[in-house]
Amino acid sequence: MASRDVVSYDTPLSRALKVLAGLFLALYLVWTLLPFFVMFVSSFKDLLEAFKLPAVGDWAGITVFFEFTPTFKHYTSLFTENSFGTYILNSLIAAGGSAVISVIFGSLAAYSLSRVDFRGKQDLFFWIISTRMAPVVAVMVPLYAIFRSLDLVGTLPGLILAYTTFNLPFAIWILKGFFDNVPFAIEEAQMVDGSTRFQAFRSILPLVAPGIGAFVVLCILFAWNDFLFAAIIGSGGAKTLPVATRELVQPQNIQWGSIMAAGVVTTAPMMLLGLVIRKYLVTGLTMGAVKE
Amino acid sequence: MTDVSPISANPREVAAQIFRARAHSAEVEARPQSEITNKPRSFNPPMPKRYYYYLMAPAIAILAFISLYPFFWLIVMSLQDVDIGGGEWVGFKNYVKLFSDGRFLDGWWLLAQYSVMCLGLQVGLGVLLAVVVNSSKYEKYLVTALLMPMMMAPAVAGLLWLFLYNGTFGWYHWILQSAGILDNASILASANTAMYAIVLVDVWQWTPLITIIALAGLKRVPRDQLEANMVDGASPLRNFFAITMPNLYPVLLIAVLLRFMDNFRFIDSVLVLTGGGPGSATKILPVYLFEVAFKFFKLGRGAAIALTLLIVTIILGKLLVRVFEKPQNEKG
Amino acid sequence: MATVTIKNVWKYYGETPAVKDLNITCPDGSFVSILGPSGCGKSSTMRMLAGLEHISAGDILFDDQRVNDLAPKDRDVAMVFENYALYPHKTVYENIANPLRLRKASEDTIKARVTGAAKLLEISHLLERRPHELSGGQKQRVAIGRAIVREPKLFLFDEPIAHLDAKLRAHMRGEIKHLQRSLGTTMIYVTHDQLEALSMADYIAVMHDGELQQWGTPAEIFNHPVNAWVAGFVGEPAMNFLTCDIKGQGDDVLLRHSNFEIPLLPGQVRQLNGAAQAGTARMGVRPDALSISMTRPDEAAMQGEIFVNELLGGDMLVEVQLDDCRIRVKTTPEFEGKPGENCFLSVNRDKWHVFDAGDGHAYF
Amino acid sequence: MFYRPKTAQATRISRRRFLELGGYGATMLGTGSLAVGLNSTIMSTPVQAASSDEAKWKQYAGSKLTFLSENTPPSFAIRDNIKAFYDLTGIEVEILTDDLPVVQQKCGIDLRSGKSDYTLQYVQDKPIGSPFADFYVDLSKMFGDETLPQDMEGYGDDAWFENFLSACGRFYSGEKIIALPYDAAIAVTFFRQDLFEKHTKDFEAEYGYRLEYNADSTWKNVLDIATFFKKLKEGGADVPYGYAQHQGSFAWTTQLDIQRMMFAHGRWIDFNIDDKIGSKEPGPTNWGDAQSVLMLEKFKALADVSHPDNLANGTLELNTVYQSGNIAMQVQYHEFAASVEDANTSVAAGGKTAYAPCPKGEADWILNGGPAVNGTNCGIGGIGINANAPEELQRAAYLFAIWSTSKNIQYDVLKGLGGTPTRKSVLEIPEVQAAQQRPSAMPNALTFDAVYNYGIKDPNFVLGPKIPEANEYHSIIASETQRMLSGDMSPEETAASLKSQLDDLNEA
Repeated sequence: MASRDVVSYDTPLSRALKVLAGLFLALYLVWTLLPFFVMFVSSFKDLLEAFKLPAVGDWAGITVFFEFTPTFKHYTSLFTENSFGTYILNSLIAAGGSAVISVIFGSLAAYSLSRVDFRGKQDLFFWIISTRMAPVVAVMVPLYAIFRSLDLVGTLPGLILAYTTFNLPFAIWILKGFFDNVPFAIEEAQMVDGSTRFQAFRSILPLVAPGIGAFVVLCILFAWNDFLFAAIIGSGGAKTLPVATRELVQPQNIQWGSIMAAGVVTTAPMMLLGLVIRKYLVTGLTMGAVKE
Repeated sequence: MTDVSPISANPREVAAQIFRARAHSAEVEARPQSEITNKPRSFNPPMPKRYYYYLMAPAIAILAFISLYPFFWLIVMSLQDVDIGGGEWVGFKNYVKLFSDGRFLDGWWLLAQYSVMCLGLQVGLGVLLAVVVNSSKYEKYLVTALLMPMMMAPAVAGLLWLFLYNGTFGWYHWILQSAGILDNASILASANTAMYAIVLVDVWQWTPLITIIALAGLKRVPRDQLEANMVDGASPLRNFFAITMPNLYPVLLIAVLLRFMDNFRFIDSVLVLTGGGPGSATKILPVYLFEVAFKFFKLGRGAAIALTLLIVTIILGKLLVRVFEKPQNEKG
Repeated sequence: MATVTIKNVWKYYGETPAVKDLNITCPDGSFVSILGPSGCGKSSTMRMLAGLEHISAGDILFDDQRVNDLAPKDRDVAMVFENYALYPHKTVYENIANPLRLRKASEDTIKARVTGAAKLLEISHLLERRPHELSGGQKQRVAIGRAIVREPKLFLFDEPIAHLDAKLRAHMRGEIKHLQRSLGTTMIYVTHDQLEALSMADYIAVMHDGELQQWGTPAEIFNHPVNAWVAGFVGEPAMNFLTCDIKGQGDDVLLRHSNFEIPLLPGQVRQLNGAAQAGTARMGVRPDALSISMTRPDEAAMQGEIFVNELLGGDMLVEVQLDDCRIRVKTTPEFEGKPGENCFLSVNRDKWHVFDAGDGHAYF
Repeated sequence: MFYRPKTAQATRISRRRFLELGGYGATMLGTGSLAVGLNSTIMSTPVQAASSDEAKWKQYAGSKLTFLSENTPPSFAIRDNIKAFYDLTGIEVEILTDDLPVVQQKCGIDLRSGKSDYTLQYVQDKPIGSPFADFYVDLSKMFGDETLPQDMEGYGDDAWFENFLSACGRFYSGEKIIALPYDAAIAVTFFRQDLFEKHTKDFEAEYGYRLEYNADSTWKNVLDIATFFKKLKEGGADVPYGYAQHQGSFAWTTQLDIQRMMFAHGRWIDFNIDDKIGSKEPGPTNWGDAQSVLMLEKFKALADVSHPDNLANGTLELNTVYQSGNIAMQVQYHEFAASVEDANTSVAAGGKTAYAPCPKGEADWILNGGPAVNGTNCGIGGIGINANAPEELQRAAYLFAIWSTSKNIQYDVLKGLGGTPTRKSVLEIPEVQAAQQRPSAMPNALTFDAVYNYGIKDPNFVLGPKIPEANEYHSIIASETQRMLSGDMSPEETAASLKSQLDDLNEA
């Protein structure tokens, strides 16, 4: 038995460091959360209210930020004047579709890669992962040309396939690590007990199911937040939320209220999802290199 | 990384429970631990190999279609003066021209600057933050709060910061001005500061990634090493640099490589914030590539630029994979 | 070198006490072993001595200095960890040199000390290697090297040889003991292995459930355990316990079991001091204080049935079914009884013990 | 979905798309049915020259067209009115609107890959017209086609305001017309007359003339005004900056910003080509000559006294700065008047703003000879037809093109969300005449004097180089100019760098 932390003794230095650490943490939290706060509050402000700023250096004037009459009109206009309903649906279908496809095919491939050895496996594996790491713009140039000739540009299936370029390798890579951690002996034991190969495979599914579920969510997150593919491949028929938000920058007026409202609409669902799969985030975001 | 961590341990533990529940486990448990591996023993595979290949095939086919095929297209295009419909062969002209193209070389130079600045700040802040958070009672809540920026679409983050940086009504602009850091012009309005502006947004959004990676690393710093060093006579600060940091290096290296590649991959926020300007102060290579390919429609030249970008990424990727695999080799 | 005094020390983890009102004084230069099963508070005690845990209540003194609030680096102790805790990114040389470097010793001193320690531990040829290239025994020597290179006031060894294989463990026992003797530094050695404690220590502190059970020399602990728990924990194979009635019969006091009735020796009657007259008690006897034969040697002998024979090299352990309990007896390999056969046991009454049936304290 | 009328000639339905996907193994996606096709459908009922007008309008009833446009007021207004077109023709038109860079991207991709997802396209003169001119239908062949309805006013240069037809319709040859003027944004000067009046005494004391702005004001006056305001502001007075440029990230408005000043001084242009028609081989550029260096110097001087966010503000952001009262004067596209005059979004509304032509050249700054003019440029958005589309589809699209540019529709658009008439006749409507005075029901009309009586007329009107490499040209000009403004390069270096890069670009 031992305490949670390595022991520390009170010295003037450690006290000073503690104060500094608290200060740093507070400042960092302000810097990291303030944008969200501004976004949220501004989405309820009329244009001229959003333009109000105190004089430079007038720190007390910061209360101006709260001087406004809340209006919900930016949110309603997203759905009446713009078709954010459709864009949300597009985002959902594109992100969800690619996530499901990636995880289904990805888990089959990952399972096989985890259970069988063959020559060139490492190279195959590296190819898979490098697909995921390729710069989006670099991939876009030829992909666009190809999708173009297949009439996939501007369609949801096109966008789903485009998202699969980064979600599928991600799923294979990370799920392989996942299957690697399930002892093969479980399946062997099952087979010794008399089950078929497939039944044996099914027996380990409960072990990996939570992880697979989490990576579906992660794939959705990556796809949902994408902008470049959506702007180029999805342009036209498959406009997603980030693109629609960007397009609120209108020539006549930059509709900051609506942009902030759209930002809230785009970001809030992902934050909730992020909380749900919080445990798997580190693993997912580091490509499985770091586990929490 | 080398230790069996909770996530990876999870299936194992569940598996172990299943074992215990099974009566016939004697045979399995009799085997030394090292033999209970994840791989089938090479003799007598329980399923013909070809079935595994069948399972792999769809994923590999999709990947080939959306990655390999485009890659060859890219090479072909880079040797052509190309329209979308087709083009004429020009050999290596596209490549030769690149090296007299100041914007291309600047693009690399700016990309390097951008990446180094982003990473320097992210690693510094991220590790510091991880240490502070790690010793806090409220770690769980803090981490949740810190994760928020990462959940935001980079394009939306770009717009949000555009709003905050705005010289007329942006609150960050006001704060910077009031604090005397910025004189008059908005941070985006000067070629000298625009780079910092896009770096700051990247730092805002991705420092938490380094933090959670470092946090995971901190949890795995062997406690007895820290304590041994304390007994040996180290002060807490000394202990941090002598034991904690060396133990963090491998995870941090992974974090750095990942972020490096992401800086190559994602330009959403830069496109939204500056589009490469003012002048070409923030025209990092991927932004220039985007311009060449989708504004000037010089797909051939674009393909050539894309290939150079890909090659560097692949080299970085190789490095990353090597880091991934290293701990296992050195284990024990 | 120092006398270590632990005075009324308590350690709490949250609401749970891990060490309860501990009092120990380790004489200067002695080799003290803290013995107990896992969770008994022995490691917490050691960590408090090292300064790796805060002390919840009470005082720890090195000589006359109260060290409660001193950081480990200021206590001048050296510690060997169960998992060795070597620095994987440093060479063996640097590992051993670490405490000296942290104390800003000169390069010459460091070199002299490290090579000296390495020579003593016979690891001179390993100095340029890194920990992951070493075997378990070698790592362990490096860990010890790191401890002895500095001549501290106090050595703290936390189960240092628990992870070695049996043969190496036996070898290291001797080496560590020799080392301590030659350095003459006070050493506190934590272990759960009673054999280590008995074979190495000058004094043993037996702990159980956070409380000190007994303090004494190995012989005292082995021959005169203060309670049934210590008696059961110390000694291998473990002591046999039988619940008996105590019955006075004239001047004699008999220990009565369904299988036998044996009178206590006169001195023992006195030690019993009437406390447990006409009650129940637990009789304890080590397997080597019993003798077994196939024929009844005398009236007092117990009669049982051989359950199983275990040959332990030079000895044989026979497990005998005695009514509803089993008793183990140590005998020679020449013993010819077979499982299922009847046999007789007689007890060396000089070496038996009687414990209180309630709190388990020893009458003798 | 499965019913296919007999009159259907060519269909590009989602089923074919679906099969193609299937052929490539993509059917496994199982979502093929979700494909949101940008399909155009054509159905025709043949007509004769002698048929009634109604029959001619109705000949493609049941067809479906797609129009990709910039997200400007006319497109929104027409979208609101689209039922009128359906009632007239029976053709369904889907209007997609996007940011101009996105429109440009999508058009380029559609045209150059031989597709016709967007039958009708917004042909913004330089960004879209110049690079893609060859991919649009020559409309002049349809003018006078008796099997098509025709606009009563015709399509000659006389029907439109001066220069409009050339700007958006003629590329590299005087014969072909590839687009009809649909929308226009013309640069005029917006200024805060309230502030000018307030500070005129101080200004006069320092500069010796009144703080006024009119058609004869020169770029030197603008520099004086900007300097004056900046000084006041730095002295702590509660005044806005005097001026600001369009040097943000929209490359071609950045180019237009400097072009106005260049052209004002001796009608300087980048290449020795016909400015109205352009050239595929423009030859060596004029950048690097003494005039261009002087202009860059002046441009930099102006930037130095302008609003400090010069390099972050594109056209849109600049207008926000003006709306929020942070600058006293801007050269801006006239269509922004509507937002400036809206009291809900602007502090410069309600008569505080006055409109005048772009600044004139300063005689002393002309080195090359030539006149001083009110150099004015514009973006003329034409409506053009994708030549990749089948002929019948082109003809159906033509119906929409002439309808959407007709007098009545333009008037409706002007009344609705604001916009810019391109037909002269619209301006003659009494309501439009009346709207040019305050209080105005159509705020954009307040600018019409500056627009139609000065800006678009020769010799003030400048179009800028129509060259195939227009987009890269804009990008180069923008980034080099901005580098100069940031102090990275001197005007001489900038001019030289532009010269070498542009000549390299055009292989001249």
